[in-house]
Formats: sequence, structure tokens, C-alpha cells
Amino acid sequence: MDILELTPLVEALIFAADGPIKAERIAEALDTDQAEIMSAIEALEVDYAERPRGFFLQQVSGGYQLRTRPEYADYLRRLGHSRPFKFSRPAMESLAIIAYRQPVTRSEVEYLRGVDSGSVLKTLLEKRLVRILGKKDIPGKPMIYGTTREFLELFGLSDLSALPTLREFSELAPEEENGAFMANLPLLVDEDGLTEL
Amino acid sequence: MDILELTPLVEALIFAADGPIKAERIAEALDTDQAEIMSAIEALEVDYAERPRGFFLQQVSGGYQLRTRPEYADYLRRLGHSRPFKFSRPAMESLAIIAYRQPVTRSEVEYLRGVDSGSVLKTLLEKRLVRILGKKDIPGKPMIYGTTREFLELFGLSDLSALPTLREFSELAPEEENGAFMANLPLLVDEDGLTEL
Amino acid sequence: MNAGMENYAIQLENFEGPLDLLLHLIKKNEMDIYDIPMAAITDQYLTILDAMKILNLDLAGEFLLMAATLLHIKSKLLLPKMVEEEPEEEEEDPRAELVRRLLEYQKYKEVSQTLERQPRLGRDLFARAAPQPEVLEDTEAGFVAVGLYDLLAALRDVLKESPEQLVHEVNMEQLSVKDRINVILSSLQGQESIAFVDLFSGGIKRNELIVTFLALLELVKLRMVRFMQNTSHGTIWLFPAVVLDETGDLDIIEDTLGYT
Repeated sequence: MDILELTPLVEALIFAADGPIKAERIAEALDTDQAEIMSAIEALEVDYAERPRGFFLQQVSGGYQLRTRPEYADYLRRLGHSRPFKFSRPAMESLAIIAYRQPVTRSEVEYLRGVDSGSVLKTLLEKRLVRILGKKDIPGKPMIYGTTREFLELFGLSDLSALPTLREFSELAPEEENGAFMANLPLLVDEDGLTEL
Repeated sequence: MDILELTPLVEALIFAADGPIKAERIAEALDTDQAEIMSAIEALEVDYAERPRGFFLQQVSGGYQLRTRPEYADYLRRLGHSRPFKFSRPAMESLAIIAYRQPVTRSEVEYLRGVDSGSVLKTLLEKRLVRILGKKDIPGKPMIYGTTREFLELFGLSDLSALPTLREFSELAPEEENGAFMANLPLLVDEDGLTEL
Repeated sequence: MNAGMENYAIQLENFEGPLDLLLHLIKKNEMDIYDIPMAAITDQYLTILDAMKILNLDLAGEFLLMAATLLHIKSKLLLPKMVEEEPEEEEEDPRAELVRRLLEYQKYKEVSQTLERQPRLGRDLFARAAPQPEVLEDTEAGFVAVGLYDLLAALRDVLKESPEQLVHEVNMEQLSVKDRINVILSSLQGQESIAFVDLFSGGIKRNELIVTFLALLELVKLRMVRFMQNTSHGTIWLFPAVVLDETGDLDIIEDTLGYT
């Protein structure tokens, strides 16, 4: 198929998919080879860069998805149809540890954090951001955990290697203010999920 | 707002809305007047006409919605679902009982669930997650069921002994018991780990 | 409580645990992480624990464990250097494990903040809410990607509702803290040490876990046991701090523990 014909078709497929879609699956649906799909995707990216759209093509969880541009977040939140997760610090810390150290046991998470993490882990499991991978082959056979596809999707990561680089410390970092954690988030969302400016 | 700035923003709102969205509502979210929104919508329509996209703007039930072009319908149908099929609750329950209590008869499954489980069992057999192990040597010779290799693969288990126990599960976080004891622990029992706005 | 303490008590809410608190104290006092003045940090830490007394016990538990660790490190540093039995073997600084844990914790704390700021679907970025009707027709995709968690949750729900004796699995045997203290003491008898995790292994029930933990805290408080950490693996070991008698039993009046 001509690239000029293929590009909008690929756009339609990405648009219509109910989650990130792999180039491989697009190729399958269109009965063409993946290289062609990749050129169409590139053409789309060029197109979006040239003429500003409300959304962009994000590479996420091994596939592609159209997502609105981050600078529009405030306005979109005002539409109020999304109810985003708000992570507590314990949840975020545990999630980070699981993401970087998977497969990991609960006691490893707890050793690193210095506190019981059972209920946080349970919540992460319920929210499907973390899953049970099986059991570790050591005495006691503890369960081992890892992150899910939903985790990648939520944080817009193409795969685990796209996680922010873990900074190795050889000394203490300058003190970050308590509360600075949330400081630079546009926390305009009130309980109804509606924003008020 | 400048029409050049407004147009992609309006596109983003239509894109992310969970159904047809009225110009009035867009105007409200953007805190601007409807006339401006209408010019942005017209600009979008011109844009889509000039440069073929995979979707078009349709006026539907008093609002606007982005839809894939009808000539792509065949390809879209081939796409099927990208989301994994979720187990129904009955299927999950029956599978759990069979996994943990195998070899098990249909009537044992039904006794535990309190409802007829014939059709669920049939589906699980068809999906090859469950198989017939043989017949139980009791009057009536009921068939006994167990899980399959496909079941292990689906859940990423090396073998059945890798199945986490219910006890391990309940250790993650206390349910009701000890509720009073755990209730007033501010840091340990974090506020649900994740809260929703 | 003086003003300073109140301040601490309020601030405590902001700390995720003992490591977070220690990290804060070290930074606040501009201490050298590789040469932590154990006496000073332990004092400050214990002052805060005092302020925490009004808070609940289990919270204090994790903080108490750290207090024991700090005290242990401090005492180890105070010990006069003994004539080395094996002079070849270089002895590690007793603070080394703690330093490693603090640096490691800092690493994850920092990256969790980075992750928090990462543009997030549903908060910063939005995807289309409603899938096309065209693609909904084809749903026979088969069973994929449900987690073990779902399986377990389903089993739990079934058992919760189910009649008969299956429920006994959930029933808890009544255990007293006193009994558990004696169990711990008797398992320590004739042993040099027990691994902390071993006390909680073997599919121990939640309430047993809590009772065991409370018992440990009591034993620490009574100075009957000490916790130590193995530097290479980070395992926490439980050592008897006193010579235990034949029976190993401790005569404790249950009521004084305040758990009944």
C-alpha cells in the first residue's frame, strides 16, 4: 500500500485501539510487513510535529498510543471524566522498589523501606500495578512480585528499561523539603476530579 | 486565546471526551465563549479535509466526536481487542477452586460456590485451562477435574507448588480481624496506599 | 512535652519509617554519612521515640527495632578494641550496614519522587475514553493476562462465603503475648541466635505474627534479647541478652503487658 494511503489507516488503527497497540499487530491487521508500518508511524510523527495536534504518539508498553499533550492536562482534568490515582508516599516508594528490583519479595521491599509494606503491596496488587510472579526458590518459598503492563501504561513507559535512571549515591543528597514530594505537581484537582482555578 | 492555539486544545478535548461533547461544554472547560469554540471546530474540519486523517469529526447527538473513517471499518474489525479478555467472576472462582482443591468434582465446586457451575466448567475445559483427570471411585463415578499446563503458563507458574497459598495472601494485609488493633496506626497502615481523587 | 518534642511528633507523620527519619536527622545535622556520630544520632533518635510514646505501639515497633540497632552499633563502637584473634581479618565498621541501607533507601526514595513527577496517564495525559464500536464486535480473544492475585482473591471470596469447615482455615487460635515470649525464649535456649525472619516463617498467621512481634518488643524492652544484623546478608538476628534458665520460661503477669 502507498505510504500516503497507509499513514491515515495506521492512524485510525492506533486511534481506535483500546490500549497501546504493537506495530506487529497493526501489520497483521493490515496484512503488510512491519517495516511498512514503521514508516507510516514515522510519517505520523513527522506530521504531528509539523502541524500541532491536540495529541501525540506515545511509545508505551511495547506499543503505540495517542495521548493528549501534557500541557493540556489542566483543561482536560476540568472535563472531569478521569479519576486518576493519587499515590501515597509509601505506595510510590514500594512501587519504585518493585519496579527496579523485580522479581522481589515482600521482605526485600520491607528491608529496603524499613517498614511493613503488606497493605501497600495489597493495594498495588488490587490496582493491578503489581502482580505476583510466583514463588522464590528459597526456604519459606516467599511470593515474588513484579510490575504489570498497566504500570507501564500509567507511567507512559515503553518498557522497563525506560524507567528513570536510578541514581547511585555515594553520599547524601541535599535535603529535600518534606512535602516537596508533591510540590511541583499541578494539584488542582479537587475531590470531584474537577479543577478550580 | 489565539485560534491557532485553541484548535489543537479543542481537538484534545474532543479526543479525550468519553462520548460526543457539546461545544457549550468545551467552552465551559476552556472558559471562553462558544463562538470561539465554533471557529476552532471549523478550523479542525478544514484541517482534516486538507490533510487526510484516520478519523473525522462527526456531529452526533448535539455534540462532536472523533470517529474513524467508515472505509477503514474492515481493517478495524480485524484488529479485534487489544485488551486481554478478563475472566468473569464465576470463571475465576471456579478456576481458583479447581486449582487449589484438585482433584475435585463438579459437585464440590458447586457446593463451594453455592451455584450451578456446569457452563463455567465447560468454558474452562474449552479454553484448556482445566481438564478431566478421571473418575472418582465413589457411587455415581463423578468426573474429577484438575488444571492444565496451559493454566500454569497463563499464570506464569513453574508448577502447582508455586501457587501462593491463601494464608500468604491474607498475610499481606489484615482483613477484618485485628482491625481495631491496626486501625490507629498512622504510618503502618497507610491511608489505603492509593486513594482516588 | 516541650515545644521541640511537639514539633518532632508532628513531623513524624512525614516520615515513612525509621530509615527516612534517620536520613533526615543526618542531613539536618550535616553529619558525615560515612562517619555517623552514633552517640549523637542515637540520642536524637531516642528523643524522638520518647515523643512517640503517645503514639501507638506498632508504629513504634519498627522504630524500636531501629533504636535497638542504633544502640547496638553505639555499644560496639564503645567497646575497647580487643586483641584481634584473627588479625588478618579486617573488621568492618559496625556502622557499615546502616550506611548501606541509608544510601540504598535514599536511592529509592529519590527515584520514587522522579516517578511521581513522570507524566501520568489520567493525570497529565489522556487517552481516548471510549473504544470504537467497530472493534468491539470481535471479542473472542480468549483468556489472557489475569494475575495470580485475581485467582487468590477469587478463592478468598469463595471461602468467605462457603459453608462448613473450610472456614476454620481463617479461624485464629488465641495466643497470648506471654506465651509467645516464652516460646521465643525457649527456642533461643541452647542457641546462639535465631534469625528474625524464622520467627515469622512457615505460613504464620497474621495474628500470630502480631503477637510474635509484640512479644519481641517486650523482650527488647525487658532487655532479654538483642537484635543484630549480619552485615553480609542483612539478616536480623535475635540473640539472648541474658543467660536463660533451664526452662527458659519467664514469669510475666499478662495484664502488665496491657494487650489483653
